[in-house]
Parts: sequence; structure tokens; C-alpha cells
Amino acid sequence: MSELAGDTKRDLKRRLAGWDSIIILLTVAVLVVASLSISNFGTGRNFTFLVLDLMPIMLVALPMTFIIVTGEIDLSVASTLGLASSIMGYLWNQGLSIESIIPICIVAGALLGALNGFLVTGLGLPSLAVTIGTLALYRGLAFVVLGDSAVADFPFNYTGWVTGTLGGGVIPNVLILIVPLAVIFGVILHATPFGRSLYAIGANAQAAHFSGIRVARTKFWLYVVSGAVAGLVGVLWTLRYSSARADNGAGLELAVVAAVLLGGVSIFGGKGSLPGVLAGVVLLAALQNALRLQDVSGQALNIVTGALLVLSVLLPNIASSIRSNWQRRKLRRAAAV
Amino acid sequence: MATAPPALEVREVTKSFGAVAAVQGVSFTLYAGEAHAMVGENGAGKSTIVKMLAGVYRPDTGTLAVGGAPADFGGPADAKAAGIAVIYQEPTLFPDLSVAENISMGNQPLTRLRQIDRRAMHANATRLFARLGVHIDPDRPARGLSIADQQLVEIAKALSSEARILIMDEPTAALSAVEVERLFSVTRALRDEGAAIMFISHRFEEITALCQRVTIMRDGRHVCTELVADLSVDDMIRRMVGRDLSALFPKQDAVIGETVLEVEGLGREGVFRDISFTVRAGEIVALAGLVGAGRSEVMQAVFGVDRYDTGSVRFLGRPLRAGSPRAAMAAGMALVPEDRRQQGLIMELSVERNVTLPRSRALARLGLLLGGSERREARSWTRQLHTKLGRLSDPVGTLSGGNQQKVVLAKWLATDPKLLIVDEPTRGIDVGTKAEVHRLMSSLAARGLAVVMVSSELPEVLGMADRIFVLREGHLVAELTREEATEESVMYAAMGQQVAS
Amino acid sequence: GGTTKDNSSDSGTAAQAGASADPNAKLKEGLKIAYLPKQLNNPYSDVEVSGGKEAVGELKGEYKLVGPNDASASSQVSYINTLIQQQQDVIVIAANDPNAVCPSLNQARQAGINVVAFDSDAAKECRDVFINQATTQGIGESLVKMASEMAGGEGEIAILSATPNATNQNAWIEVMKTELAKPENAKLKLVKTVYGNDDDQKSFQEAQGLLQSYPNLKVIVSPTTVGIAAAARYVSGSNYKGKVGITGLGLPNQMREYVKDGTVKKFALWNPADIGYLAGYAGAALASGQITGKEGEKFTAGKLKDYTVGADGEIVLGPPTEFTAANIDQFNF
Amino acid sequence: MSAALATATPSPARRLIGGLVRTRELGIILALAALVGYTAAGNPRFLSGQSIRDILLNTAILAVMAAGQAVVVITRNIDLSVGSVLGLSAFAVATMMSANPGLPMVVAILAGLAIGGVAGLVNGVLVRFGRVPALVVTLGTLYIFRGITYSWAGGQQVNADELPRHFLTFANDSFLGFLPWLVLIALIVVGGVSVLMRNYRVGRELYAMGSSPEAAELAGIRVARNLLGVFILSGALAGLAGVLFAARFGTVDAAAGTGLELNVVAAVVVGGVAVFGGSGTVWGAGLGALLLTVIGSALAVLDINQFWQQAIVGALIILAICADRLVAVRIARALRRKDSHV
Ligand SMILES: Nc1ncnc2c1ncn2[C@@H]1O[C@H](COP(=O)(O)OP(=O)(O)OP(=O)(O)O)[C@@H](O)[C@H]1O
Ligand SMILES: Nc1ncnc2c1ncn2[C@@H]1O[C@H](COP(=O)(O)OP(=O)(O)OP(=O)(O)O)[C@@H](O)[C@H]1O
Ligand SMILES: [Mg+2]
Ligand SMILES: [Mg+2]
Repeated sequence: MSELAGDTKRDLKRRLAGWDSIIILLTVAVLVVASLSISNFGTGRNFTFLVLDLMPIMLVALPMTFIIVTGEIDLSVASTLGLASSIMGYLWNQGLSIESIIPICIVAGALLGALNGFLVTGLGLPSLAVTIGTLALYRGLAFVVLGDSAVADFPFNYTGWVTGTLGGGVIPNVLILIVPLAVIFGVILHATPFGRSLYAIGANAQAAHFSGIRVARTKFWLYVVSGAVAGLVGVLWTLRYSSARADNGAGLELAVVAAVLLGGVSIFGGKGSLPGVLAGVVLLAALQNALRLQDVSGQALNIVTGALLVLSVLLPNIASSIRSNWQRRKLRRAAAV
Repeated sequence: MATAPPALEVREVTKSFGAVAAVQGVSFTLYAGEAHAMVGENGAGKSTIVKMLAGVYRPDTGTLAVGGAPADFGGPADAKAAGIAVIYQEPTLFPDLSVAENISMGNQPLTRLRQIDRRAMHANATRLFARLGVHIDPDRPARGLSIADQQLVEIAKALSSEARILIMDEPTAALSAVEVERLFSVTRALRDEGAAIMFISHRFEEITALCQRVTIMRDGRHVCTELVADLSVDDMIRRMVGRDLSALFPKQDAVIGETVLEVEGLGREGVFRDISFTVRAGEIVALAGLVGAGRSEVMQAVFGVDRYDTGSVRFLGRPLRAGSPRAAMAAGMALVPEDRRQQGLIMELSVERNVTLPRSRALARLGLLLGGSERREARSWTRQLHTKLGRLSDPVGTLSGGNQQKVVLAKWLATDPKLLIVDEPTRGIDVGTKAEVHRLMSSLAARGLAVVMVSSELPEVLGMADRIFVLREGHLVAELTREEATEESVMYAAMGQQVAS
Repeated sequence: GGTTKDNSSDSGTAAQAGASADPNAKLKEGLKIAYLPKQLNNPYSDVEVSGGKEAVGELKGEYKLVGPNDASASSQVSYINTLIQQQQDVIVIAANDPNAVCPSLNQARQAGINVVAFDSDAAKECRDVFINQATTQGIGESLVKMASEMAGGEGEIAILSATPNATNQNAWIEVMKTELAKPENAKLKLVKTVYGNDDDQKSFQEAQGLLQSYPNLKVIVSPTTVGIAAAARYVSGSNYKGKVGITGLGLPNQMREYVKDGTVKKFALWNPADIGYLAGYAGAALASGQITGKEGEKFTAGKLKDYTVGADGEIVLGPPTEFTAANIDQFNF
Repeated sequence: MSAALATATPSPARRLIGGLVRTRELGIILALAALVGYTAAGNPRFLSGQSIRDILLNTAILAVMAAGQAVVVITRNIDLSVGSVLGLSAFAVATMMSANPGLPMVVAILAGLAIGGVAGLVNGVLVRFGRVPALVVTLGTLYIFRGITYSWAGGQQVNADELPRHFLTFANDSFLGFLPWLVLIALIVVGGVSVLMRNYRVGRELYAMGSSPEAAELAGIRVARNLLGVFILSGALAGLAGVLFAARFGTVDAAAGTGLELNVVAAVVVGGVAVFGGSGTVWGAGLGALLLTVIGSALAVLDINQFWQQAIVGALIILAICADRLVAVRIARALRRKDSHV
């Protein structure tokens, strides 16, 4: 038993040295430094803006993390979001009530995700290729549904809720949605047999199949969930900007993938943690917010995002290779003596 | 022999992985015209030495010398250039390339324009296969080859490089007696032409048949290097394990119970046809046959990881849903697959996660996996199988080949099955543990477990099985009882002709 | 498509709405005036804001230029939020979507910031004034007039526009359609409207597609600077040169080559720098209390002299200039 | 006995399968033929000289990039930075040419290749020596290279009237009067890289690296050298594409080529290159680029509603992948049947 305890302690140490905890610490550091050194960063209102800005990426990143952990990818999320937004605008123009439109949009997202899932698991096509195709297809359909118009007259009690705060304070209403969803996804990934099976699938799908894991079915449902969440975010996006348009959310997929990778998830599957991803999303959003307040231009933001992405993987690798080199040299020296 | 400079000299090499000292101060010498065996328990450090000779790892300390000149390999390319060809323990083929391309990768025959001469490449592969006496189409992609065929392609690859030094890490683990004999005759010819051979195996009869000298390893250390003729098999085992070992195949008698598995007319296009057999509780049934006969395929179809086109499977009297390993597991079946790297384990995951993967649902409380239930389970099973490992949280890929095999066994024994299907269960396992695995299977059978064993190792089949089914080219050609079965009768059925030589 | 019907409770109830204008108020110095064009690094935007910079300099204010790299409304919202945090006095914005920027602009106005829309309008409840380059009606009419001249009064014409959602382009196209419906233009036939998304390459390919689909096409009208340049470049390098006319709204510097080689006979534009300049003065006038955005209020905009606020808070710059081979060398923007 | 069997002349079955394998790109060729036939039936001008010329010119740039990308994907990597590299190279070369109108075209091309090559080298070093997955590296450099171009260019634009005449006419001029230079360059690139990948050792090594990276290391393949070469090739070809882009479109700003990476990857995937590496051909990728361009032009010519166009492009991409998959499955089944002894 004492051996067990020792193991646990060593594991903890290793966990702390892992990339996801580094990124969490880095995120906290950036938040603290920015609050102290940039006026207007630490204000309640800025917090609201920050949360609203990171909401779409954060929500879409949750199922995306699952999908990338299983070694697949979904690049169609932003287009699904746009199509859901278009559908929302169209139905609103048709006079449907918002209470019935919102579930329809989420179901529509789920159906779009199911098509992705079918193409990937049913036909065995590579997900990168499939979702590049549906990226174009869904965005195109969004334009078919709503054309070049924008629908803007959504009821204020909904648009106001999305941009508003709890009791007029500093806690944005959307946190009521984000926090429970993040917790649910985190618990599923890290503490359930289902979560375990995702890692197994990502690391070796064949061995997972031999272990009785229903690989295809699992992946299929992940795409459905991803689509449903993208549909939900389409609704939130539309309400936040009180504007349903076919081009809503264009280009968001790369930002989401970047945040997930920054959070320490391996693009090859089988590795990564949800807290790391959440930290990655917050880190990117906070940096952009802070740099914008400092009047750093958009181009420089591009460079920072890109550099962060590369460095996030590069630095730990360099550190570990320095460590092992150093160890080897020590051994050689010991042998020489 | 001592007058010419040794083909390869290994001096005081050491290699550690983090806290694990895999090889500590090992020295030995390979001479031209001699086959040199290396034996040791699982995890003794044999493959690590091979990888140092191949330039994959650089020794932490110590030196290598090739033909008398010191050598410091920066990578496998350097070792190759120095005339060393290696067959690794795990096949390393390129699945998308044709078999012929796999064989000549790196030294393809060229035309005058320095383009690849495909015709010559094809002819080269055909010639090598003829020499090894195997039928593999050189133009087919390597993907989908059985483990044994892959191993044969590896051998052809090593032969094609015409190296001065040939190092083979358990090349025979997946082969049956016929292929092994062909391999040996080719190897002997090479040896007599002046190549230096290093041969690793857990089968002592192979070592006495092929090698002149043997180096024995224990726990990463060099124990001794002696002439094979001077040592008995028991001597070797004693030095390698550090103690005496008793009977190798202690088959216990068991009460044969009711029928557990009924396979009826099973067939899959192009692979096997019309396979029917039954297995009863307490019985160990072996599937024997040549490599590629379709034994693994049959059992994979039974377990549901593969489809089948015709026939049915009944388990404990009830029809079993086809194509669903989950249904098979729920009914009480377990399958230890033959290819541990691709099918058995998830290399990046920890030992603990691997062992508990099929049981994670049962171990969860309220759907959540918290606390140490997984760890306790993993610990008890790996202990029982004498697995040599650092921590349970280490990735299983860092274990030695034999120890990985034990983890696969642990993983499936932990599910407490009613029918255990084991495919090449002792592939790459050392003598000591092999005896342990056999004892375990035997005692499980005695407690009423039904066992189906696919094995290419005849002594294992003859020693363990109550009944033996022989497959040839996808057909069930013979059923032999324990009493009827002899090496000759099984081989006769497997080959469909009198055994030559 | 929908328009803003009853957008929000805070629409039109911005902080200054109740205040009354004092035409004699002195223009304040040191005003923080921020420009937020549709997109940075767009040559047309650059010319516009250069006028703004000049105006803010004359006003002794603090000039600031921010903006997204992509012409999307959502990125503009983030920048508006930042400007609120930075407590600017005036935001001068070319809206990428009239409604999407609305809630944020209203938040800005509640925080005491004056909002001037220029080039492309935001919904009128959420800005104080809009600087219109020319009346929508005027531009639409002049586009049809130029097209008719070039086609010789009859034949097929097509439109190569910016994005399908661009507010100003769509408004002009609407006017063009009404104009074309009139009897004097009965022989002109609008066969197709395509969108180049203000992307050079896409516009180029769309122009190409038009000419293939409509062999009898006489004129391509492109009411966007990116589109007209791309269409002119394609035609000048193909064997359609001399057979198909190009006209629309373009920047003289970009078009000079094609006017000189005869591909383009005539095109039009206002001076973009003047829009930014006028917007700067309008912002200062708002912030100083000279105007509040009500119809009929007057103010003076430096070198551009006097302006009056029109209906719905619109301030019109003036009629567009037409460029031809004869006069193009007098312009440099 | 077995020797005689194995050395026998290829059986009809083998020849059949050989044929099938050789027409791995069959699906896409058929799709292309069907699309062209259908469009031409609807609008005969689609096959006019000017129209074919336009399609080929438009394909040229995409095909050059697809050739480089195909090689990268075959090695089980990806290069998402190509759009940004194109932008950087296009802007740099256009600026250089407008400042020195006397420079010959060859210098422009070499400059483009060099700029792209350096960008590719950065990618390659990070992938190989930083051990960072290619997708992460090139997603990062996609942002970084674009950011550099933006910071450099600001709102500047190089207009056609600032560029020397010979530079602009290069895009429209033809070699020997019938083969446009752009198309000739694309043919040379796609053809040359195809031959390299098929018939030379280094090409087969690249396939091997994509098929099994671990095995490639063990086989003594010089993985580092090859990988750097691959990324430099992809970068250099994107740089070359930048020069062609500048010459063809005349107007260059910092946004040139934004989003092009997805088109390039789509061309490669539609052309039958497996995203997991190890299989596919470069000329297949070239065909993929042609197919995508023809889809775009055909939809414009067929007078299909603008709003439907993008959706149809997406649907056609998916159909093309399905067709490719179907061919692959058929080949696999034929192989299995041939192998079977039951
Ligand atoms: N990459 C690695 N990382 C960490 N430990 C390793 C690694 N490779 C080998 N080891 C450890 O080194 C020791 C020796 O392993 P090696 O593979 O050389 O054994 P072996 O003698 O070949 O055994 P087997 O007969 O089972 O193949 C083992 O304890 C193993 O766990
Ligand atoms: N995925 C696959 N695709 C195509 N052919 C396959 C595939 N897997 C196996 N085969 C072929 O099916 C036949 C049966 O192989 P199988 O592995 O079942 O044989 P086996 O009797 O278990 O022999 P061993 O396991 O000793 O190699 C072989 O000819 C093999 O090459
Ligand atoms: Mg070993
Ligand atoms: Mg087998």
C-alpha cells in the first residue's frame, strides 16, 4: 500500500510537470500580470467582454477536444455554426417563435454532425478530407438558406440575456452555460470509462476494437455532439450580434484547433486534457484582449498567436532533450572516473 | 578463429532509460563464420543491445568496434553502412509499399539514369523468397500480411542487404517448425560464406541447432559467454534465471464439462471455409497449422473482431451476435491476440490503463472511475504474471517484448472469462514465464475454464492440448486427441503430405 | 431579408439624445478620435482614414486607427469593446454589418462616446450621424448612366459586386434596378449580379465567368474598387479587350493603366480621403455639442466648408467625380 | 518447385490488378470528363480557346502548390502555411519588381523560390528538430508568415501600373505561341516531381517515411535530410506560385492567397493522396487541382445561382473522395481474392 502511495505522489509530480499544467500556470500568470499592468484590463466590464469573446471558441473546443483525442478532426464546425445561424434567421422570418427555433437549430447542427460522422465512420473516409468538404458544403448551404440578407430583429430579452450579466454585476450570463458544460465534458473525458475509451481509440483504434470498444459508433456520436454544440453556438452567436447571417463565424475552425493544440492535445490523438484546453482558450483570448488594449495591431496578434502555438510544443521538447543530454553527460563522466 | 580481427566487438556498453538500467557493462565478440546466440529472460536487455548495434540507441558508455576499427553510430544508416543488417523483434515494414519495395528499400537496383529498376527489384524478391521457400507475391502491399509473413519479409530484407554481420532478434517467434528449418538452412549457408550471425531466441532447441557460442544475460548484465556444446539446456536456463526450473509443461488433468463454444460451418470469403468445432469447459483445444493457414482469422471471427460470411457461433447454448467483440466479452469470452503491438496493447497508455481497459465499466462507481480500484487490479495481475516493470503508470511501450505479452495476458485474464482464446500466447516469452503461463492456463482449465489456443509451437501444442484441430489453407483438415497427436501426425495434417527430410 | 424593426429597448435612447445642439460651441481640443474601418490594410480604407488623420491633426486631437484584418462584424465588435475600455471620445466606424455592431455601439454611446458612421452605415439607432459618400440614389443613377453610355443605350450588362452582404453595394444595386426598369433604359438588360467578395482573385474569376456565360455582354459594372480593377485587368489581358466595357467605382491610381490602354472609358468615385476628413470634423462637432445628429443642424468641416445634417442623421459628402483619360492624371489616390 | 511458381510470367489476374492500380486516378478522370461534358453541352463556349486557356492558367498556380503539398502529405505531414508563403513571396517579388523594373523574369522566379524555400526550411527545422507535429508548426507559421507580410505591407498595394510590362505579360504570353508559360511551368513541376517520387530512390524513401515513420528511421533512411528537403520543396513551390500569382493578377496586397491552404489540401486529397501518408501520386494531386478549378469555372459558366455554388463545390469534393475510396476498396478486394486459396 505504501508503494501505491509513493506511485501516486510521483505521478502527481509528473502531472505537474506536464504541458497542460504549464499552460494553466502560464494563463494565470498572463491574467495576473495583465490585470496589474494594463489599466482597464482587470475591470468587470472587460471581464464580460473577455468571456463573450472566448465563448464560441470555448464551447466548440469542448467536443473538438474529444474528437482530436480520438485522432480525428472536425473542420466543419464554423460552417455548421453559420448554417445554424442562417436557419435561425430564416425561421424567424417565417414567424416561428424563438423558443421553438433554438431547439431546431441545435437539432439541425446535430444532423449536420451526423452526416460528418457517417462519412467518417460509415464510409471510412479520412476526417480531414471529409470536413474540408463539409466546410464548403455547409457554408454554401448557409448562403442558400439566407442569401445575402441579414436578419436582425430578434427579441431583446434573448439578445440582451446573451450579452448581459447576472443581476447587472460582473458575471456574464453565458457563464451559466459555459461552466456546467465544461465541467460535464471534463468529467466525462477524465473520469468515465467512455473517456478512457476515447484515449484508447486515439492511440490505437485496432487495439481498442479488440478490447470491445465500439470505435465507429463512438466517433459517430462525437461528431453528432460536435454538430449540436456548433448549432448551439450558432444560436448564441446570432443572439450576441443580433444578426443572423450566412457568413457568421467564418474562419473560426482554425482558431478552435489552435486553442485545442495549444492546450496540449496531440493532433495524432491519444493525448491531452480538458483543463489544458480551457486554459489554452483563455490564454489566447486574454492575450488578444490585453494586446488590443495596448493598441498592438491585429497583424502582431497574428504573429503572437502563431508563435505561441509553435512554442507551446517546442519549448517542452527542447527542455526534455536538454535534460536527457545532461543526464547522458553525467553518466559518461561517472563512467570515465 | 582468434587470428582474424573479430567482426564485431562490444566493450563494456551501458544503456539506461531514466531510472531503468537496461544494459550494464556488457562485453562480447562476434566472429566471422560463427553463429552466436544470446539468451536471457524477458527484459534482460537483449533487444536494447541489438538496438545499440543497429545504431538506434547510442550507448551511454562503452564502445563498439567493427572489423577491429572503433565505430560510433549516429543512426541506423551508419550501422547499415558498416555492414550490419538487423531483424528487429517487432516487424518494421512499410504497409503501403509493395513487398518487393520493402525488401530492397535503400539499395534498390538502379538503371543507368539512376532510376529504380523495378524488374530487377521484383526478380530479387522472387529469388529471395524462393531461397526461403515461401509464397508471397512481391507485388502485393505489405499491409495485411500476417505476423509470420511479415517476419519472413523481414528476413528476406536482411538477406538482400548481403551484410557481413546479421543480427536477428527473435526472428522465429512467429514461425512454425517448417519455416524455422528453412531459415536455418539459409542462415547456415550465410555463416559458412563468412558472415557473423547473432541470434536471439527463447527456444533452446533452436540455439543448440544453429549456434556455436552463446552469451547469457541476466538483469542487464553479462553472465557468461560459452561454447554451446559445453552447456546443457538446463545449465543455460540456470545461469539465465539464477535458479533451477522444474517441468516445463505441467498439464493438469481437468474434469471436462458442458459445451461452451459451438462453431458451425463458419466461412469467410478468401480466408477460411466451413469450420465447425466445439469446445467444452475445462478443455484446452489447440488450433495447429502452418503459418497463414487461417487459424487467427477463425478465432478473430468467433470473437467478433472480424466479420464472417457464413455459419454461426453459439456460446453457452445461445447464439452469439456476429461482429461484436463487446457482445462476446459480455457473454464471457476473451481473446489474447497474436499481434500485441497492433491489436493487444495501446503503447502510449500506461500499464495500468491497458490492463483495466476491458474492465473499466465494471470498475467504475456510479459511472465514474475514481480512486485506486484500477491500480489495485492492475497490480495484482501483473504480479501474478511476474511482469518486470518500473511503475504501473509507465507507458506499456517501454516494457520489453516479453513483458508486454504478459500485460496482454493480464488484461484478458482480469476479465474472468468462461472461454479464453489465446493466439500465440507465449510468443517471445522466456522459459520461466512460459512455464508460468502454461501452469496458469492449465489451472484455469482445471477450474472449468475453456481454452482455445492457437500456437505455432508444436511442443506447446502437444504438451498443453486435450484436443488438436489442424487447419490447412482455411480448411479444417484433422481433429486429433491428445493420445493420437505426435509431431509427425500434426505436421502431416498441416502440410497435406509426408514431412520431408 | 429582415431589417431592424424593434431592435432593443436602449435603441435611440443614447445618452446625448435629449441634449440640444449649440451651433456656436467651440470645437474642443485634445479629443480622442478613433477610426475603425471595415478592414485594415485595404487600399481604399487607407485612403479614407488618411483624410481622417489630417482632420484630427487640424483639430489637435488624438488620432487612433484600429481594425480587423478580415472584414467581419464580429471582429469589429471586439475592437469597439476595446475602444470603450479605452474611453475614446469619438468612434468613427465603417460597419461591416449594420446590426451586428449595434449593441456594442450603443454601449459605447451609453459610455458617453459619440459614434460617427462613414462609408458603410450602421443601423441608425446606434450611431449619431452617417457620412454618406454621395446619396445612394445619386450613385445608383450615375452607375446606370455610365453603363448606358458605354453600351450605346442597349444590350446586356452585368454587375460584379463586393460581398453578398455589403450594405452600400446592395443599396446601390437596388437603385440601379429601379433605374433600369424605367422606359428610357428598356433596352438595357441586367443579366446577372455576381460577387467577388472584394477579393482580387475571386473577382478576377467571376469576371471571367461572366464573359463566358454571356457572350453578348456589353458592359460589366462594378461598384467596388477591388472588383472594377480585377475586371479591367482580366479584360485588358484577354481577347475581350475593346469589345466589353468596364465601369463602376474605382481608385484612379489602380485604374490609370486601364484607362490609358483603353479598356476603361469612364468610371466614378468621390474622394475617399474627404469622407474620413468630414467624419473627423463631424465627430468633433458632436463631441463639442455643435450638433446632436438632428436634421437641419449645421457645422463647418475645415477645408470642406459647411455641411447640414440631413434626414436620419445623414451627411452627404457631394456628388461623385467621373474619371476619364482626360482628367485622370490630376488625381493621386 | 516454388521457385518455378513464383518466377512465372505475370498472370492475367496480376495484370488486371496492375492495370487497376495504375488507374488509381480513374475515378477523378471520369469525374472530370463528366463535368466537362455536361458543362460543354450546356454552354459550348466552355470549350472555346479563351475559356480553356483561362482554366489552365487558373489551374497552374494551384497545381504548382498541390505538387509540393502532395509530397508533404505523402510523408505523413501537412503544410498549412502555403497560402501565407504565397502571400509573402508575391508581395516581396512584386515590391522588388516595381522597385527594379529592369530585372528579368528569371530573377523574379528565383527570388520567389528562395523566399519560399527559406520559409519551408523554417517549417522543416521546427518539425524535425523541434519534434513539433507538422500541423501545429504550419498552423503557427500560417499566422506568423501572414503577420510578417501584413506588418511589412501595411495597407500598401502593388498595382499593375507599377509593375514592369514584361512581368505582367509573362502571365499571358505563351511558349512557342500556344503553351502559356504558366501552364508550362506547372507541367514541368508536376511532371518532374511525379517522376522523382515514382522512379527515384529518394521518392520511394518519402513514401516509406509516410507509410511508417518508425520503420523509416530503423531502415537507415536519412529522415532528417529528406524531411527538410520536403518542406523546402513545398515552401519553394509556394514561393514560385507567389511569383506566378503576382504576374497573373497584377495587384498584390498583404492578403494575397489568404485561405488558399484549404484549397491546396482539398486538391491533394481529391487527387487521391491519403492524408495518413504513404500513398497517392503527385500527378493525381495535379488532376485534383484541375478538377477543383474546372468545378469553379463550370459553375460560373452554367449560370448556377451564386449562393449554390459554394455548396456544390463542397458536395463535389465529398463525392470525389467517395469515388476515390470506392476505387481503393475495389483494388483491395481484388487483391484479397487473388491471394485467397479457399
Ligand atoms: N524505450 C524504453 N524506455 C524505457 N525503458 C525501456 C525502453 N526500452 C527498453 N526498456 C527497458 O529496458 C529493459 C530491457 O529491455 P529489452 O527490450 O532489451 O529486453 P529483452 O531482453 O529484449 O526482453 P524480451 O526477451 O522480452 O524481448 C526492460 O526493463 C525494459 O522495460
Ligand atoms: N488484413 C488482411 N488482409 C488480407 N489478407 C490477410 C489479412 N490478414 C491476414 N491475411 C491473410 O489471411 C491468411 C490467414 O492468416 P492468419 O494470420 O489467420 O494465419 P494463421 O494461421 O493465424 O497464421 P499465423 O498467425 O501463424 O501467421 C494469410 O494468408 C494472411 O496473409
Ligand atoms: Mg526483446
Ligand atoms: Mg495467427
